Amino acid sequence: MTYDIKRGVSLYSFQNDTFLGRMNLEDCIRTCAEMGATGIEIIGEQTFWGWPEVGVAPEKIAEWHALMAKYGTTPVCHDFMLDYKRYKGQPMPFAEQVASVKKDIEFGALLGMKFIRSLVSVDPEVLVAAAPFAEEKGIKILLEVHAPLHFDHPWILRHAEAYEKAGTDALGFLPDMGVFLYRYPRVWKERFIRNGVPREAADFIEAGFNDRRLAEYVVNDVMLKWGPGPQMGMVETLRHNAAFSPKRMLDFMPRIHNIHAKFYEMTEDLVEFSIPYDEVFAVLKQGGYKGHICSEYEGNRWVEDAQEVESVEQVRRQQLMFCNLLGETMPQTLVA
Amino acid sequence: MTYDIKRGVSLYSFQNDTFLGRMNLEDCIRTCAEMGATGIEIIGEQTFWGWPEVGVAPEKIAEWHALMAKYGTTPVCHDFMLDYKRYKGQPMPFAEQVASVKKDIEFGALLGMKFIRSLVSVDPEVLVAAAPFAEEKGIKILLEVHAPLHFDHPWILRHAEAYEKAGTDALGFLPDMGVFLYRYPRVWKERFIRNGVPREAADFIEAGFNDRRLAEYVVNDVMLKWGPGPQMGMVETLRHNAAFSPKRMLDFMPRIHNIHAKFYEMTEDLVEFSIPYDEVFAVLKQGGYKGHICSEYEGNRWVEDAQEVESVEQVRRQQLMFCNLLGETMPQTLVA
Amino acid sequence: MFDHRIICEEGFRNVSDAGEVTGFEFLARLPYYRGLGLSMVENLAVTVDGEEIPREDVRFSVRGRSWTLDELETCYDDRWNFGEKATITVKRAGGLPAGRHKLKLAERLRISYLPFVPTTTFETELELAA
Amino acid sequence: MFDHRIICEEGFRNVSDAGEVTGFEFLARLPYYRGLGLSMVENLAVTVDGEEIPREDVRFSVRGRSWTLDELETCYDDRWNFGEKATITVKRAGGLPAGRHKLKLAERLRISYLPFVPTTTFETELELAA
Ligand SMILES: [Mn+2]
Ligand SMILES: [Mn+2]
Repeated sequence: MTYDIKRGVSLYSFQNDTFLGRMNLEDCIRTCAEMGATGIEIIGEQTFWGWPEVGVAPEKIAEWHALMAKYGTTPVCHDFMLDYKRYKGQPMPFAEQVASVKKDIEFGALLGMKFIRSLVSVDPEVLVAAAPFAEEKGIKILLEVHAPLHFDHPWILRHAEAYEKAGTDALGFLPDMGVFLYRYPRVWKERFIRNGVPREAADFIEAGFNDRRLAEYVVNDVMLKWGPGPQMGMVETLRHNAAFSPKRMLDFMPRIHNIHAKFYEMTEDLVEFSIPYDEVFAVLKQGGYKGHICSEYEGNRWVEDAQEVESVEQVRRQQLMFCNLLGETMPQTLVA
Repeated sequence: MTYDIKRGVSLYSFQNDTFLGRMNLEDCIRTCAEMGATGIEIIGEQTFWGWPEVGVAPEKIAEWHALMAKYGTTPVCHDFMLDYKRYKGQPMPFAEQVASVKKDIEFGALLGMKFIRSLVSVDPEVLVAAAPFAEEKGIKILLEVHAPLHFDHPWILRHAEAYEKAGTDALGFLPDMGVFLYRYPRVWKERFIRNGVPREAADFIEAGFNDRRLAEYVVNDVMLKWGPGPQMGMVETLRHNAAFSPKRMLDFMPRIHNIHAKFYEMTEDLVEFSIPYDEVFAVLKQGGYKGHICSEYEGNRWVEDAQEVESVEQVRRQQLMFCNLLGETMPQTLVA
Repeated sequence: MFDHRIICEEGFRNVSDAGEVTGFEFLARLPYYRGLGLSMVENLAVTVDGEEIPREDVRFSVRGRSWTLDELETCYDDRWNFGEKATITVKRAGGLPAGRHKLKLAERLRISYLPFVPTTTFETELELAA
Repeated sequence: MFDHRIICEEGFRNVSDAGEVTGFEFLARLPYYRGLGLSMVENLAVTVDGEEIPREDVRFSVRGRSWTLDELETCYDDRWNFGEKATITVKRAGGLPAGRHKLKLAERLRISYLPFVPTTTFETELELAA
């Protein structure tokens, strides 16, 4: 099948630099443009102060569009949150949840986005109810398939069934590549060791994960061999991460429109230490994927206690890997 | 595709009656034969005292074969256990695990079985090492795919990869239908209520399961609304059971040779309250399944505190359902 | 499973040695759909009328063979079969007085495919046989 | 995440009202990759030099607006933005003496997609500004 995989970046990747005031919005967008990663994804409330409770000034929206024009970048996706626990002790009413999603649809449309990302915990009925408004605005709502869930998970199947039953193209999926974690991330292991996990325990947990053993067996073994302590926090990660199969995306491909290229560590050899992106790209090509794959660097929180976080370099390496996997020529600035 | 689905019963179904001395081996086999469920599966150490530590006398093996001949039944599968925790505080060495599996292969062959069932926690390397001996004996070792695992689970994929790499037909799968649990079993709910769970909590947990919500959300909600108590035991079941999709068996069909028709409650309308056997049979037919589907009644442990366990009637109802799904004529005794 | 059938109604009586009452015994079964090798029976904690019996005072017997609980842990040639009624004997000078007694048995079994080692507990009230 | 940047190095000082020292304040940020509506900030537990500050003595301020912690719970029209430095003010007659102090802040945030409500705790030692 024909495919058209475009390179993008979620500005989530630069959270460390923006939190510390080292990069502003223009810095982020320029950095992506220089890598030829022209698709831009944002977490709305990370990029724009005030969203959604206060709102965003028209000048800020104008600034966004001006930056898109200046750097030749394309708005791709606004990741929204739906704070259904806004009220202490009582669930947010259904109608209010739907209204909240509509508000994010409008915001996405205002920014020129094609998609808005829903978190996986949101009820399918809420998205189905918001779908007609999304169609009207030319926006698709994409459910992020995120660890510990995966494409074969009953909750995801329930969403898929609801989207089919609704008969709308306005609902789809956004797979986060973290669900295809085939090797325990080195930066996680080292962080846990710095947090006090004995190296033998860390080795044991890593081996258990890499062998794909059921989490509960490893949890029990660690408790027996080392008892309570920071190693329980490390082994707990096995309950929430696993090596699911990228080919499972095939059945869902017609409704997949954006991808989070989650990553923890790009090595100097241009491979992600834990996630098999060569296999991911093979599946995307096989399935005829047409859309962006957006870098989503998440190693930052794992190394920040021990070194300077090099988000831009890490994203650059992933983009280089993408160029290799796509047979694209690398922009000169990217190779440098 | 052509298919050939044969009806059988795992004698595990009659555990309550055999434990209480109400049915002996001949009673069990005759009961199955009368239902036209001629394939017989056993848990070796349930049916034969002494296995494996003491051994089984030749007279007992002879009795088994005599009963098969008398009732026209067929040995299908010996479910073995591999007690790799036989030694306190130390793991059983790899070579000893392999030797143990070989012992069960020999036992299965002695009984005329075509298959032996391995539990899902067993290492693929152990089964791969035992495979040549299994080939020699004309036995296939089948890994039971059992909740909380499912066909897309990394551990199952690891087994599948190991079997392909080994290039042997002696290794395969035995899916337990409990992985396709689409509705919270009524007999579980009523038992938990009898054990002290408030009905409102039980309703809430049932609804959470039926909505396919992620277990941790429901666990947290139950803790917040009702606090510690027997409801935590009920909600805990959501961590180990889910509604996975029967169609996932298709990719594995060439290595599926036996099926556990796990069930908790056959209603008078001849449906299993929780597991969609019509969908299961559709998938088996689509995939060209050739082998037995063996009743595995497990509602017994959920009702035994409140009523007489009616294992035979429950199995009879499931066999009637199988006849309907297969367009088979029901034996007169079955219809009675 | 089989919760109300683990401690058997029959077989609860005092035991004697050379005319001297040395303890009491009762019959018990596994709460499990299969048998288990004896090395994997980690504990059989007996409580009678609220009083916990020391581990070293408990004996387990099947088919004429008898072990202490410690000895069970290294017994690899025998098992407690599915449905089999084992004799649990408690060493206790004078045994128990005639009448009804509360009996509690906690079985701790090391089952290979479970990540943890479960303990299953049963309670009943029985009349001591004459 | 951002653990060693949650309690800011600058802005730790006493505060006065009409020439009277009424408390102290410091700057803090969210340990999170996005902002959060104020109604979802369930607690900001302050401990100074090992002494826990009563909840009612804590004030939260951003961009000139100020709330008690109880008032935060029903504030639906403002938020603590990503990276935004909020002013945490503690009412305390006389404030703190000059010199270094241990500061601890435990942020309890109700985040919709998490099944539970996490508390994240930060500690640092700071010099009180003159
Ligand atoms: Mn993501
Ligand atoms: Mn089974």
